[in-house]
Amino acid sequence: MTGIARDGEALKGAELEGRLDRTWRPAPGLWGWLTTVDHKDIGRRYIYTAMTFLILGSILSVAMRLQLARPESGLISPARYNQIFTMHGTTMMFLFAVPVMEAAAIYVIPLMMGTRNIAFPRLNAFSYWTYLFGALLLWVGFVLNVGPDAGWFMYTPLSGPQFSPGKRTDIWAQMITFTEVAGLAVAIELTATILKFRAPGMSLNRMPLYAWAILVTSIMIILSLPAVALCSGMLIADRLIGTQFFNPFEHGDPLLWQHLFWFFAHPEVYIIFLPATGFVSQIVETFTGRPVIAYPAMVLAVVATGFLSFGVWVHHMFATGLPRLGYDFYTAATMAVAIPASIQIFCWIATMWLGKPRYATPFLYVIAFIVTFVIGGLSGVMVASVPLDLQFHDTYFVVAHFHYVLVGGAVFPLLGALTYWFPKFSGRMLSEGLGKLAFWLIFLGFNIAFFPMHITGMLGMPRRVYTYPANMGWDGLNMLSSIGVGVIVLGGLVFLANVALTLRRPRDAAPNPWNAASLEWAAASPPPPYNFPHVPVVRSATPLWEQGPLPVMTGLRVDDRELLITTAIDARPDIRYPSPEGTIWPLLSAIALAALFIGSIFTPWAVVIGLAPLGVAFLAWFWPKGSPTAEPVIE
Amino acid sequence: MSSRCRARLAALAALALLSACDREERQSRAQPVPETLPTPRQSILQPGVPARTAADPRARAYENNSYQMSQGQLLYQKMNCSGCHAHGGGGMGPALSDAEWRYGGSMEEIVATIDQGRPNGMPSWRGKLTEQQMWQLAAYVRSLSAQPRQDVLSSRPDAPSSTEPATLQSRQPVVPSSPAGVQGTSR
Amino acid sequence: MTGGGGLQGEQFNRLFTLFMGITGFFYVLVIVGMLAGIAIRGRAAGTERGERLARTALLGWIAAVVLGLTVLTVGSYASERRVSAAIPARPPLEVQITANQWWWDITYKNAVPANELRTANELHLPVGVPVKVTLKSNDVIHSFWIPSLAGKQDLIPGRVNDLLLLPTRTGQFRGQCAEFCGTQHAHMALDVTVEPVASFRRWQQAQLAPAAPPSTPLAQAGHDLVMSQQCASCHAIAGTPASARFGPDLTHLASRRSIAAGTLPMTRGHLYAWIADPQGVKPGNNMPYIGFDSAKLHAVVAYLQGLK
Amino acid sequence: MKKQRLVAMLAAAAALLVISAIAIIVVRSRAPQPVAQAPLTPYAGSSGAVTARSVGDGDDGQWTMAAKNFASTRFSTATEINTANVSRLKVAFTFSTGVAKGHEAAPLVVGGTMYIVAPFPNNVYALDLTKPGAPTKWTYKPRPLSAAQGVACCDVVNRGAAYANGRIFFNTLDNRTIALDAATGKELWQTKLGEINLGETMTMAPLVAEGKVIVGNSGGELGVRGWLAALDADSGKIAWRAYATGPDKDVLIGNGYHPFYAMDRGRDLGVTTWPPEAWKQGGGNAWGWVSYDPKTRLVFYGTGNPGPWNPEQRPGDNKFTTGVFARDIDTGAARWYYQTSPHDLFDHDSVNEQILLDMPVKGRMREVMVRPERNGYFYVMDRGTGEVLSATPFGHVTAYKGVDLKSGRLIPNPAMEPREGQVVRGICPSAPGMKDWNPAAFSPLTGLVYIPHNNLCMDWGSYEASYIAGTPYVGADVKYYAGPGGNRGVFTAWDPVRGRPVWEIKEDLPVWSGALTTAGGLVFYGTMDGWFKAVDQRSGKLLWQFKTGSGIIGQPISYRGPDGHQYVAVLAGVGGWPGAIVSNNLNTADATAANGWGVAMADLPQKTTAGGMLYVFSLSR
Repeated sequence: MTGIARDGEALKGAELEGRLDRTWRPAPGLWGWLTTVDHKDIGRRYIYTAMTFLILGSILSVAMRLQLARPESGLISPARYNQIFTMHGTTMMFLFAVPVMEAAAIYVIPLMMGTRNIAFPRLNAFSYWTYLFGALLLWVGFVLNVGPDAGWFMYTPLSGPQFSPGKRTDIWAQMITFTEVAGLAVAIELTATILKFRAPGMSLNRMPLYAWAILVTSIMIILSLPAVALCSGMLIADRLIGTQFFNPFEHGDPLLWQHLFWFFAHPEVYIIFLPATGFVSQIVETFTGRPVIAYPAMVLAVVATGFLSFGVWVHHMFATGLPRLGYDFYTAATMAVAIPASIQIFCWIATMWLGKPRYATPFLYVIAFIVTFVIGGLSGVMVASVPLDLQFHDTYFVVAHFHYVLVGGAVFPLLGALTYWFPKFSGRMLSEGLGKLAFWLIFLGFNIAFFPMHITGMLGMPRRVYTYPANMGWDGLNMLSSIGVGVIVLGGLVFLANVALTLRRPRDAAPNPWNAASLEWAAASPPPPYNFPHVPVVRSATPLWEQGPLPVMTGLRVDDRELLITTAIDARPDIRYPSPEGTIWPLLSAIALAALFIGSIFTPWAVVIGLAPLGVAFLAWFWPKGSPTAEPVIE
Repeated sequence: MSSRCRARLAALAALALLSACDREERQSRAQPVPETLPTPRQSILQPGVPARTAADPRARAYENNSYQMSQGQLLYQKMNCSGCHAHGGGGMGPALSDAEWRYGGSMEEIVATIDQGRPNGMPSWRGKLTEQQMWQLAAYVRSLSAQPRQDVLSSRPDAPSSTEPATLQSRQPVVPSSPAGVQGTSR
Repeated sequence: MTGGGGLQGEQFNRLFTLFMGITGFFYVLVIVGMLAGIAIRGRAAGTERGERLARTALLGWIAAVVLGLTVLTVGSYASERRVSAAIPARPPLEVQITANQWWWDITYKNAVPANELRTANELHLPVGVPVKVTLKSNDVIHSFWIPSLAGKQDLIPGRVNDLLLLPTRTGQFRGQCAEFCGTQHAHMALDVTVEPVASFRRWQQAQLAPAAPPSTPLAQAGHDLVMSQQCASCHAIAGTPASARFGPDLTHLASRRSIAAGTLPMTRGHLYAWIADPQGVKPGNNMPYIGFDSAKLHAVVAYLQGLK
Repeated sequence: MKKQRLVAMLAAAAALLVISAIAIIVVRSRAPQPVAQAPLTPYAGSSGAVTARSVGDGDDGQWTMAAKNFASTRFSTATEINTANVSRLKVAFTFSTGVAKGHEAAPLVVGGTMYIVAPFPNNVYALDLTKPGAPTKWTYKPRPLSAAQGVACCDVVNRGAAYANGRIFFNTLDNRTIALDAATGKELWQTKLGEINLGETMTMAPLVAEGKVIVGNSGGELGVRGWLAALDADSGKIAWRAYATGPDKDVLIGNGYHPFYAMDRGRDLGVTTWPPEAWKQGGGNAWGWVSYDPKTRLVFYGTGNPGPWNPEQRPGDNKFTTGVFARDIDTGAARWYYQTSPHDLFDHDSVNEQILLDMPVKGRMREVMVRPERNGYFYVMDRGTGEVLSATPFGHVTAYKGVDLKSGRLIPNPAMEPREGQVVRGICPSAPGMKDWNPAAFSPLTGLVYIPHNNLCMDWGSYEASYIAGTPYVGADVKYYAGPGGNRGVFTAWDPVRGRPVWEIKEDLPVWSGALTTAGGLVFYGTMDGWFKAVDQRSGKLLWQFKTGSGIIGQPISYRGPDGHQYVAVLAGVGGWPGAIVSNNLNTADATAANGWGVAMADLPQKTTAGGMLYVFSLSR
């Protein structure tokens, strides 16, 4: 075995780190930037991009609130407003919320699992580029006045060829295809990473709750995205080549779209929400100084939520005239979702009781999460009831409801998590003062903006209107909502300023500044390209709170990229597995794919012609390199 | 190049792009051109000679705008055009989806035909449709014979398809049968 | 709260109160529990007893949540069943509503077809009489919703839905499209009048009559314009040659409360505004700019105002 | 036995020859009247039905009205051309009309002159049969308005003229009825009866009886209110006009109105069975055939489809569309009415010919009319009362479940009822019906009715139609295609007494021509690809066929020429509703072209070309 260097007693400390750094560091300069397959680089990039779309989506919401601040306002034309609200929903759901949750996981999960890179790192790079091109397609289209304008839910036949002429909807539908490819790729990587790349000893019952949340989320993505892939594909076929999937005359069915879309889009809400519960669990654990109680109940709650989320999509369709017995089932199923959610809420609160809470900014976000998310959850219970939903459906009550669920339930934990992991990302601690100021502005602004919407909705104001008549009792409440959005924007600016100011300071964060228990805090802040000099070994659910130094395992190659694969349940060392080098082919493949997808908006022949460059790029990417295959662990 | 200069250039490029992409705009008001028809009111048609009418700037604007074309599609059905011309195949009126144009196939000529009517039965729609509607219709009529840019067209309306019926029975040639079993002529 | 004008509205109010009570209770429980947990810092921290207590409490909590949800689910079912039990499946009055981008086409069905009444954008209902609203769409999906009467039902092309209503209180209400239906979704409203049976019958009789003939020379000129110009290509006026169905029926236009599906109140000035510049008032709608000069505009408005 | 029969027939033929020779002489001096004759001797195995005895079979020398006689039998008593010698049939002469549209007319032959009405522009030609090659005697050009072509729903056809008292009566596409002097072609009078700007046209062949010219209008696809009018044959003044919709006084319903079924009774049904005002655009046009019974002085005719096609726009029975009227010829007052398709769902007009027969029904001879109806049922009705004696499908029907003889109502199949916004598939028969206008013929020799008809099904998608005067008012996109078996046309010999087919010939294309029966035991018909065929009345055996220059949709006739020999004549010239694919040069890529014929007729342009030509045949000598 000459020429093969492995870490161990003979090779440790600075020399090991130097050699590992040479092996794992991406190529320097622009080339390295384009070819990197490091999960941290890609995760960071993903987060930046997704946060950029959060900002863009928020700008759109400001535009909408300006228009809606006064009745019969002529600020924005209806055609433009319809584009704006469509872009807001689409950007927030497809370009921000789901990607950012995946992005955080791409960054954190390999660290938390104690491994050196994510599974399928080239696929990971490919996924990012695909996501980026899809997002750019949508936004360039919007800037060029070909933004979609039929709502982010794109109900047929409004989105069909007759009522949405031009390429607006095609751009939307192809953007979906891009994000589907990206999302499925990440879900597969994360599932594989969590199941096979865990540190030795991290059996499933010692896995952090965040990892559980991501595992369930990833499986949900794998199960639900094909539904939207199917329906957006059918929509494109209807629009481009004149198929009749959604033409009611030819026995196509507009409701088919709704079934397929919501079969994806309802789980999507949980795809956004479950990682957020993972954030909350990690933050609660760290800032109460004890593990979340009733670990099995928490895990079961996460799994149950994932499971139930596939049985509730029809509650978006209570007004479509489906059979009443079916409605009863979906009412019951939707009500049942409240049970696992309430279990999690209880466990977090009980953990606060049993622990010693510290009021750092991340913890404040958790408190805000509980205060707001529970409102959203309970209004969700209301809209599960058919008689109540038939009054609330498509009104501002529902707007309030899902913003409480998605902002309260996902964005607040996300902001908390960003603050929490910021030292890990950047090696610097965010300012607590500015952080708390931003928190209070966002929290108060959010409630000022969205709580009145419950009332406007109950007063009869429908959603998705570009304006509304005066004297309906909606004027003042709408003005209040608009003011609230202004306050949120202020808070957002403070948050950004905090980040900007912090990034100007030198790196000073310790590896584990919050005294957290999970493995990512065992790596340096920010982590080196190889994450850990030695593979850590885990003996409990809170490895960093154990006495003594973190036990490690040695024997991985340092002269070549090698990972340790462990068994799926008990995480016993199984095989050593080569991890690929950086390469340009994922980027080139993504470019070829983008050319195919974008070309297909204009002519179906693009699908045929575009296959050739894509095939070449894939061939180059997958060409066997003759590198050593996985070998079993000998020790 | 100074950064300011670069920014200006970028802004210019962006403006150029923006102006190029109005063809999906839902322009509910008519084009900002005086609303006059492109041809003299009396017909200048001559048998066998394609009528040359003055080019109208609106022709391209309407033909390249997918919204205007879809409004034309709506009017085509609502104004009963499809009653005579079917979905381009024709019936009481001539086919519109072939390459033959009795009275000219340019946007301007089609608008003139809609406006003035034609002697063999095409009624005059002057005063029944606005000029904007005639332009929209003309754009759609031209799309029936796939003349405008393909990316402006819609693939199909939400209507009964005009393609071959799904329930079409066998298309095998049928030989006339005679119950006595005799085929052909007895000469 | 705008519900309460009809049976569903009353049921809605009752059910909503139940939901508010139970969900409010749980919300207070959560918030108080959390604040207490924060305020009473680490009182039970680290003790075995605390852990055991918490696990027991978790079971109690689950039981309470399940109980609460069960009450709500059953309450919800019961409310629905009560509504369906109170309204016969084939009520005496049937109204067919066909949605178009962006207006409502309304037909009161009748066993004698000659007594079928067709109007647009204004719905009159007799109080205390169950009504079956049959819902169809000519283009995209719309949703029929009168907040005060509660209940919402989509109008889906290719399908026929229905909604049973029982108005219990007289009054004037506003209905509107609740499903995003394109450019002018915001301006697709429906004026609803719930009135005593007698006055409903009077309204019905008046609406069944053909349009009033023009009474002044100016109105006569307007009538001639409406019949000979673009108007008659899209609209129907009973008793005149205008019989097209692309736009709303105008037979008793002036008797309605608003113009263009609730966009403008029905006044002389608004009629001028609407006909002179429909795309300025309701951009993107299908009513074209005709370009009447002021004399013609006067005449047309004079005629339309006579269509009581 | 055989010999005896031959002798008898020869004797009869000789007698007929003498009679007709006398008739010809008479004709030259004064107008011929249908002569009631003793019925011919039927074949053994005849169904037992005979031509209405109050009308009789008429003479064989001439052809004075499109349907040959008031009973509409289209039976020529001439026997020179028969099953034995028909194979020697050769072209005697031809004549081009110079029009490339559909030629649906029957030529008329009176006193050695043949009269032809061509399609738009409706020129009338008189051909002198006494001279070799039949040169033109005179030509009359009515010069109808060009715009009329734009409102003719199904090609600019004309179904023929009528002759009486030395006059030729015919209709122009632009709604004029014109009377010409048969001898000189001089116009005697013309009466304008309708308005093309409202979509109205006239295509039907008039019927002249008792000094009245009976005419009706077309335009059911344009929301034209239908009517039947009687004009004074001498002056052209309108004697009466009976509308198909509206109040009773417009429909000429009074005290004498006694419909057989309760569903057709009531006050102002022409108003109350329609949504408000809809009857004004309600259709019900009498564009088809009229029969007349001199004994009861009743005119029989059917009314067309209600407008628009989309049935959901016109809830109610839509009286008095798609039904049969019996009216008093003097006053127009309705005697009875029977609605074949109440609340018509599929454009199943009721305008087809009524053949007046006397035939045994349940062992009793009854005076009946038989109607091979567009909706697929062969109706046998008592022509005195309007009672339906039987209604039997004569092809593949999925659209209906039958006719309830108790209430008289046609029972629609709920699965096939059109719904706005959704295509209904597999409706048989299609909108052109099991049989369209193209008339059947009756042979008293066999007692059978020979029906040229379709075997078509359709997909139907309806949507709300908007009425704009002078434009189509349909509200449905339809597509036709061949029914079971794949053949689009059928030629059926139908036994009206037993209610079953005796034989049928499957034709690839729809059979859109009329039929002709002769006493020679033959039945003639043409196909849309231009074959003119003679088959044996008893067996359906094809005995002779000839390929004409264009598809045949006209009505064949037979006459005895001035030379004493029998001739058979037919106009070739493809067109009409399905043939418009060729005559209007339509694009068959669109299945809905020509209101649904696009794909169904996609092969027609390869099989025939347009062009109007008269073909006259006689035995080669």
